[in-house]
Formats: sequence, structure tokens, C-alpha cells
Amino acid sequence: MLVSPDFPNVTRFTVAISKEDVLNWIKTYAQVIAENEAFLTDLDAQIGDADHGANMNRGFKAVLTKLPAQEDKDISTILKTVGMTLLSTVGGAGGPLYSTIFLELGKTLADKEEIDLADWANALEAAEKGVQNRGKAVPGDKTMVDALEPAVAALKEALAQNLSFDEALQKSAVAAHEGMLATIPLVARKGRASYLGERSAGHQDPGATSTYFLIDTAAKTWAKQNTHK
Amino acid sequence: MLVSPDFPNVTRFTVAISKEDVLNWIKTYAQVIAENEAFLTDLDAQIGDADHGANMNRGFKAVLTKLPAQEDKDISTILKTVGMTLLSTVGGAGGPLYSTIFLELGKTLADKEEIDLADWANALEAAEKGVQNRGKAVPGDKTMVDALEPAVAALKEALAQNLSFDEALQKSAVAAHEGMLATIPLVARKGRASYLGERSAGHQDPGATSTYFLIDTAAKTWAKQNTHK
Amino acid sequence: MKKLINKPEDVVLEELQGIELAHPDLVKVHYDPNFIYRADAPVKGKVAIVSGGGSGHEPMHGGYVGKGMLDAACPGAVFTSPTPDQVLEATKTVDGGAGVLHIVKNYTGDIMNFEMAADLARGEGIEVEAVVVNDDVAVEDSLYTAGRRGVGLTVLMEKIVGAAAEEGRSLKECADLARKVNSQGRSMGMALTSCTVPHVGKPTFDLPEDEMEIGIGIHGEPGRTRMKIQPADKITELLLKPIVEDLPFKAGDEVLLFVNSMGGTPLIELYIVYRKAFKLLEEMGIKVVRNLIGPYITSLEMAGASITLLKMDEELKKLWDAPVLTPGMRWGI
Amino acid sequence: MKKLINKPEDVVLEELQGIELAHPDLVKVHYDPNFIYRADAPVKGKVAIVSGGGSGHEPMHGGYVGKGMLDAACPGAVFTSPTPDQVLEATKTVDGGAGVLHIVKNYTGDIMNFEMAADLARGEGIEVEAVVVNDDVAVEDSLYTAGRRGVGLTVLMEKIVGAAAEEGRSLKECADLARKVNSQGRSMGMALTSCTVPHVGKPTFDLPEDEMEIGIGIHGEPGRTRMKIQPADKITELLLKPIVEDLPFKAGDEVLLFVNSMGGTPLIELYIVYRKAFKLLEEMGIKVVRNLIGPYITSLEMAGASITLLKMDEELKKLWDAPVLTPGMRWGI
Ligand SMILES: Nc1ncnc2c1ncn2[C@@H]1O[C@H](COP(=O)(O)OP(=O)(O)O)[C@@H](O)[C@H]1O
Ligand SMILES: Nc1ncnc2c1ncn2[C@@H]1O[C@H](COP(=O)(O)OP(=O)(O)O)[C@@H](O)[C@H]1O
Ligand SMILES: [Mg+2]
Ligand SMILES: [Mg+2]
Ligand SMILES: [Mg+2]
Ligand SMILES: [Mg+2]
Repeated sequence: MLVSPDFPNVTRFTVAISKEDVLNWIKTYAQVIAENEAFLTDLDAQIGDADHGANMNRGFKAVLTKLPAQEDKDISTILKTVGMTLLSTVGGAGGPLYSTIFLELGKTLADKEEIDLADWANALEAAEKGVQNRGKAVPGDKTMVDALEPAVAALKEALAQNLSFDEALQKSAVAAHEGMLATIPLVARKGRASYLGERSAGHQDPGATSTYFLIDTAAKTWAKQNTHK
Repeated sequence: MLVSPDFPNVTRFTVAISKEDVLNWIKTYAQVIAENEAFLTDLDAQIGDADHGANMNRGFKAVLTKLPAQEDKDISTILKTVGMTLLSTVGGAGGPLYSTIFLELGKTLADKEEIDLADWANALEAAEKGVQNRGKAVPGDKTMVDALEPAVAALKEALAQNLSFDEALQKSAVAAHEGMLATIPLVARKGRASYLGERSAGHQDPGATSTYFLIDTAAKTWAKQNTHK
Repeated sequence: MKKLINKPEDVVLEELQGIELAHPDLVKVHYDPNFIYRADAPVKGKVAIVSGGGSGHEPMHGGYVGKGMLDAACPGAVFTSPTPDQVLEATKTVDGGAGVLHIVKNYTGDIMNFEMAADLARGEGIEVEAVVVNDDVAVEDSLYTAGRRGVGLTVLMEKIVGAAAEEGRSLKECADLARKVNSQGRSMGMALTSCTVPHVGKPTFDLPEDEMEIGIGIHGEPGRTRMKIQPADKITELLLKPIVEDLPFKAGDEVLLFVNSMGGTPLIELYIVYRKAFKLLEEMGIKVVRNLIGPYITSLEMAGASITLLKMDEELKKLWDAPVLTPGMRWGI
Repeated sequence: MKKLINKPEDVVLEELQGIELAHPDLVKVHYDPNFIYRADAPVKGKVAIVSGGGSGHEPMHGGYVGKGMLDAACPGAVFTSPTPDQVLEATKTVDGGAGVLHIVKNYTGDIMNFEMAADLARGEGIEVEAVVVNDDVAVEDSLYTAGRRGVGLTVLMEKIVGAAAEEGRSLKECADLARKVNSQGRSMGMALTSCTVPHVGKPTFDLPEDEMEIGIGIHGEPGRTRMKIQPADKITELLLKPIVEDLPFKAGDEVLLFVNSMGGTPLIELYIVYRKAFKLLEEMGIKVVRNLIGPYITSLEMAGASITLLKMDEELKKLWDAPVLTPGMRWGI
């Protein structure tokens, strides 16, 4: 237990995310995607073209075959490899966007042996910016940004409030979940659902859903069962 | 009541079929076909191509539009006109075959002002021969011949037995009906149903069915409610 | 019934009007009796090729009228052979003095109606020959039945004999060639779904979601057997084997492989079937030297496919490659 | 799911194998990353035209690779845009030194993947321009949305720009021409039934037996409105009117009228729609000078149709008529 240099009055655990954690997150997410393929596709069938589940699953299956050869690489390289693999296997809108997430995470976390909460918040913020740059969507457009942006905001707030590691991740997952649900009433302004105009309202965005799973899987696989401040 | 010259010991009514009777028969048959279009088509769907009802109905609708201009022509001309109209409107196997029936009836009944039972039997026999010549089907091949042939045989037998006009027609209708039902177990050897081989067994032949209607309609529209010998 | 039609009874008429408006450079349409004929008919001195049959098989036959293929096509009602007056008028219209060849699919109705028309045309002094196509191996052949149906091979025959007529061959030569094509070609089809005849308004047959019909006819006539749906590779085998064994096609043979959609099956699936058929033939030492892949002889919107094999030689290859300019088949021009 | 396929995940691969076996004279197929390219690529000194998109729209795009049309096509998974590595490799393979034009349909995924590939290709010293097709008037256009979808006009653009490249025009000229085509063409489609994406195994949407979807996308995306099925003439009006009003097309205009099947709708119905569209245009004083009728940009086995109108001038007519030799479109050769 150390005294945080930034918040000198507060003690906190230096709970960090190891390379194994990162690998575990990615593998678990691949499993979550596989289990939810039909669900994501159903969502996409309603306001898109019924492929988001298959696209993501194809991509993360490919990632799983790539991972074994990456296990002795560093976190950044692993994340970039995931990004490149998604880029060449997912296709559609999801491909470049999820690829961007992992490439940006990899870029931001260059040379890190371990990631702390602040690193993670920074990296996820960079990923969010990357997605917004690539896709030109802003919050409220009914896209994955609507899950990503609140997750980043919640993480940063948790950092400011000096919440525990687990709590911070949990908050970001809850925020992503709320962001995902908040896409339901929205009229899409970006992506394929935007072709529907008003008819896109009343449906949950598939990309926001898979992004919520991503954040939620991080919270779950990285949880240290440590609720101390 | 006259003494028949052929059967001198027996008295019989000279119950004859007039031109009006013939017209009435054709018009009523057109109605029967219209009412049974779906039924005939259903039968054809099972062992053919689902068009026998539509084909016959198209043909007899055309006949109905031709008839008014024919009402002052003689029986033979009327029947030939029906035959020619069917030829150019029915198509399929049914077209040439039903056309043949009416053309043969017309040929056989040339110059007749009225038709008696013997005339009718002769004419129908000629029609049956015509159908067999054109289609090369013999009884038992699961075609309209299976209704036509017993109808002709029954008529001739009734004549020999000196049955009443109504009874004779009734017998031919019953025979046609039995012939029609007898097609059910048969394996088709002619027409489209023959492509099915063994699978054609168990289904009633659509052409035999429409032919039974033809014979039955004659019996019904021509009946004189006269059961005397 | 889900169709882009107006009244069922107007389907054929309105289709003909569409063809007339779409291809005035290639074909003309005659109404009542209905037939489609080459815009430049009659072609003096050329044998005229006339075919026809029920509608619902588009582009066959109307789509094959034009230079290098048919001179006229007589469309009957949907799935109903045309009437003799249609065939007679078409025959008279396109006769260029060198005689007329009727290409007739082996259905009782087609045979009878074309025969009557041929008799009438001969009575008017036109030389007419008829050749019957009967390539469907799904049907057991016998002297005592109506024999085999004419299916996919019809398209190939119309192209090849059309080229021969264009080349200036005589009526007898064209008829002999057609008979040669018929003797060297075999087909078989299958259906995943039924078609719906417009005036009937409901599917001709019920096919459960997990079943298919092997040996289907092009009018939705039931086939050889009904069975559980199989993978495309297995289905391809089920179609190809009886075809190959029937002729039989042998190692060393050169063939045209025609993979046809029944209407509702899209091209992406046809290529999957083509791939397997090609490989199976390769394994048997049979060489695919020409091919045709697409919806060329359909059964309305029926999902399914058929395979046709035609044994090729130098003559047939040359005639197949010859230019053709019709609404439904075009190359070299 | 009633399809002639083996495993859903093998559909695209096996289709490509089929194309490769079927058309070795016209195209070659590269696997992993997947793309189809002209057998004679790269054509030295010619601008190369590359397109691509999700599979399931056959013959688009792979069927349009060949002389006078595309140099390469990149097929994604079914209804999923291709990945940048496919587009990059295709671009490098067909670049003949005169630059490469990407024809991209306006979908977020297509745009992003093609953009990334273009950036990478430029990084490797290849001159790349991209033109986006967005002709679907069913979609409300706005600066704040993804804009309109690219649909039927893509086929016409690929033909016309392909001819221009064949003629020797520069990359800039080809790109300008593509933008001109885009600015002069509009489309709209409708569906009678849903398509079934192979890996999903069930229809993308439910459409009751008596309803249709107007303004459908080519991936089974819902359209503008759902309504009771209407007669073909009425449906034709519902599609044509928004198209004509959008550009707007005016009396005196010459147009190419393209009536397309979504896959499951047979040709006989397309001619009925063509007939009505032609007549409606005639009434408006708009003259149909060219046409295309058939399944050219499909959505798997979806039943339905789309109409595309392209305003023509002498340049476009000449380029449209220019020879083309691809598996899916062929004339003049
Ligand atoms: N411009 C965009 N910015 C951010 N996310 C987007 C954008 N366009 C689409 N998306 C996301 O992508 C998801 C769809 O992904 P997917 O189905 O894989 O691709 P496609 O729409 O090409 O079929 C949408 O639900 C949405 O969340
Ligand atoms: N060769 C034949 N001889 C006699 N009748 C036949 C023959 N072929 C077919 N038929 C009759 O025609 C009927 C079918 O008529 P229809 O459906 O109108 O013609 P198609 O079979 O051409 O569709 C059959 O049910 C059968 O009774
Ligand atoms: Mg999608
Ligand atoms: Mg029938
Ligand atoms: Mg019929
Ligand atoms: Mg997609």
C-alpha cells in the first residue's frame, strides 16, 4: 500500500493490469462475442444488415488464432496485432472502428509493462478519439461512440474521485451499459442505421452493444475483488 | 310414342337433343368448369403443372363469347366452332384433346337438326377415337380416355338394352365417374403425370375429371325426367 | 402470392409488351396470336428456327429470339404450351423460303400443338421439320410413356442450331444437328421451394423447410424423390451422377457444363454448384470446355438449380462460340 | 434456410472458386486476401478501376471484372464491406502505372475500408482516386447523416467508367466521369420478401404475406415504408416518382432505364415493371434510349426490384455501347 503521489492524502492500491490480464480480457471478449453472435446479429437485422455478430465473431476468432504467437510480446504489440487482425478480418463499419480501438490502445500504451487505471483511462480516451476521427460520429448519433464515450468519462471521474480500481472499472461498465441503452430511443445519424431515419428509433445499436461488452469484459476480467480506496 | 324401327318390339320415346340442348350443354359446362377451376388445378398440381383448371376455364370463357354469334348456325357448326375456339385458347395437352372432342362431334353430327341417342353414342365414340389418335393414350394410361371410353361403352350398352334416354345418359355419366375414380390408383403412362412414374399413383387424373364433368353435364342438362322405356 | 404483377390473366400480355418496348432493335411482338420474332424476319434464304412453350421460363424462349438463335418464339399461358395458331402464324411470319425448324420440348401438349401447327403450315406450302428435346434424366424413359421432359438442353440446342441456320445450313442439316445435340445432352434439376403459378395464387407444392425435391420439372412437376436438404456439394453429386451415367459421359469427353437457376436461386449459389460439378467431372476425366451459368430456363420464382451436360466436339464448339444477339444471350456482337 | 450452399462460412470462398473455374479466360482470383482481377492485369498505361463491397450482390462486383469494366473487385463477407488489405492488394495488382480509381458505394464500412486502403496504396506510391456512389433516393440525404446508399447506379458507373478507362482516359478524367454519372443517376428499390444471410440462417426481416417494403436497401436494410402489396403498375409508380422528382429528370431528357431484380424476382416480372416504367416516362416526355433488365445487383435471394434512371448524353451513350467482356455483362466482343 503506497501513498499516491497525485493524491497525497489518500492511500490506494497500485492495482495494475498485467499483460496476462490484457490477454485474458481479449480472450474472454472473444468468448463473449461468440456467445452473443446471434444477439448482435439480431440487433443489426433490425436497423442494419444482420452481420455485426458474424463480423465481430469472425474477427475475434482470427484474433484467437493469432494470440498464441504473441504471448511473449509486450502489451502494446499484442494490442496492435489485435487491431491489425480485426482490420483484415472484420470488414464493414465495425472492422476499421474496432481496429482503431485496439491500434490506439496499443499506441497509447507503448512500452508499458503494466497498465494502471490512469493509463487505461488515457488509452481508452485515445481509442474513443480515434473512433470519432475515423467514423465522424459524435455522442448521440446512435453508434458505438455512445457506449465508449460515457465509459471513458466514468473512468476519468472515478480517477478524480479516487475510487478503487474495481469500482472504477465497474463504473465505466455501468456507464457503457447506460450509453448502450440510451441508444434505443435515438434516431441514427451515422452508419447504416441512419438510412432508416425515424424508423431507427426504438432499437438498440449493435455496435454500442458490442462496445459495452468490451468495457464490461474488462471490468469483469480485471476485477481484483478489492473495494478499498 | 313410336315404335323404334330398330327394336320393333319395344316402344320408346323419340327423345332427341335439340340445338338448344347442345348450346345449353356447352354453356352449363362452361359454368361447371368455372366453378371447378380451382379443383381441377389442385388435381393438376399433384401430378402435373397446376394449370388444367385455368386452361379449361380460359377456353370455355372464350367459347362463351363466341356462342352468341353461333346460335343460328346448325349443331355441327356450333360444335366445330367450339372445337376451333378451344384449339386456339386452351393450349397444353387439354387444348388439342378437347378441341378434338368437339371437332369430332361436329364432324359426326354433320347436317343433324336433332340428335338421338344413337347419334350421340356414335359421335361420342368418334370423339373418343379422335382423342386416342391424337394423344396415343389407351384406357388405363390415366388420362381423359379413362373417363371417355367407359362413357361411350355405357351409352352403347344402354342402347342395346334399350334403356330410356335419361337412363342411358345417366349410365354414361356414372361410367365416366367410375372411370375417373379408377384413375386414382393408376400409374400414368401418358401426359405430364407419366414423368412421375410410380409417384403418379394415388391421385385422380385432372383430365379424366373434366371429361367426367362433360359427360355428366350432358346427362343433367339433357335429362327429360323421363324414365319410361 | 408475392409477385410484381398486375392481374394474373395479364401477366403474359404485359410481359410481351415489356419485351416489345425493351428490345425493338432485336425483336418484334405479334399479339393475338402471340409470338415474338426477329426484327428483321423473314431472313431470306435462311432456315428459320421456331420454338415456344409455356411462359414462366424466361428468358426462354422469347429472350432467345434474334440473330444467331431463334427466329420466333411462341409463348403460351404460364406453364401451358402455346396453341397451334400461334405456332402457325409464327412459322409463316419467319419462313424465309428455306424451311422452318420447330424445336419442341417433349411435353404432350407441346408435341400436339406443334404437330398440328406443322401440319397446317405444310398445308400452306411451308417446309417444316420438328425436333423434340427430351434430356431430363429424372424421368424414366420408356416406349410406353410420354418419355422424358425437355429441359435445360433446349437452351443449348437453340443457340447451336440457331448458329447453324445463320451459317446457311439447310433445313435437313439443322434438324440433324438438333437431333445430334439432343442425343449428346442430358439434364437434371432440383427444387428448394415451389413456384406459384399466378392464376393459382398459391405454391404448386408444399416443400417443408428442411426438404428438397430432386428431379423436379420446370413446371413444378414433382420429381424423382423428396429428401432432406443436403449440402450443395452433395446435391451437385445427386444431379450430376445420373446425368453422367445416362449418356454415359466418359473420361476424355469434352463437355459444356450448364448450371441453371430455376429462378429464385441467386448466382452466388450457382457458382458453388458449378465449382463442385467441375471438380467431379475433372475427377472423372471429363473436361469442361464451355459453360453457361445463370437463370436461362426458369420456373417462375422457384428456388433450385439444374445441371445440363452436352458432349462437345469441334463443330459444336464453333457453333456455340458463334455470335449471338438476343435479349437473353449475347456475345460476339 | 433453403440455399444451395455447404457451410455458411465457406460461401464466399467457394463462390470465388467457382468463378475461378468458370472464367479463367476473363479473370483470375487471388485468395487471402480475396479479390478477383482481370486475367490480363495489370494493363500497362490504363487507369485501373477497382470496386468491391459485401458479397451477396452477384454478379456485382466480381462479375463485372474484365475488359471494358473493372480491373479488380474485392468481395467482402456476405453483406460486409471488404477489408483494407483486400483493396490494397487488388489496387497494387492491377495498377498499370496510370493510377487506380476506387468506385465505392456509400456505406460507412465501405468508405472507411476503401479510404484506409487508398491511404496505404498512396503510401506505396500508387496514385489513387475514389468516387462514392450514392444514388438511393429512398434515403433522406443530409449533411448530418451517412447520406444516401449506393445501389443500382454502381453497375452503370462501373460499365461507363470502365469503358472510359479502356479508351485511355486519365485518372482524373475517369474520376470526373464517375462523379458525373453519380450526379445524373438515381435509384430506388423494393422488396416482396426478405433475404436470408447464410451465417444468420433466418430471414433478416419478417414481411407478412400481404406486405412489401418500399425503399429497401440491398442488404435487406429496412426501407422507407412498409405497406400492403400493390399491383406492379402501382409499385413501379411508387419507385419511379421519387427518382424522377429527385434529380429531377425532365421532359426532353434521354435516360437509361435499368430495371433490376433483387435476386428472387424472375425476368417475367421485370418486363412487367419495365413496361410500366417506360410508359410513365413516356408520359413525362422522358425518352428511354438505353436499358438494362435483369438481376445485376442483387440481395441474395430477396424478391423485389429496383429501378435506376441515368440521364444520358452522347458521351455516356457511346461509353455504354462500348464493348464489354466480363462474366456478368458482355457485348460487342
Ligand atoms: N460512423 C460511425 N462511427 C462510429 N460507429 C459507427 C459508425 N458507423 C457505424 N458504426 C457502428 O457500427 C455498427 C455496425 O457494425 P457492423 O454491422 O459490423 O458494420 P456494417 O454497418 O458495415 O454492417 C453500428 O451499430 C454502429 O455502432
Ligand atoms: N396423351 C394423352 N392422351 C389423352 N389425354 C391426355 C394425354 N396427355 C394428357 N392428357 C390429359 O390431359 C390432362 C392435362 O391437361 P392440361 O393440364 O390442360 O395440359 P398439360 O398437361 O399440358 O398441362 C391430363 O390430366 C390427361 O387427362
Ligand atoms: Mg452490419
Ligand atoms: Mg396441366
Ligand atoms: Mg400445362
Ligand atoms: Mg455489413
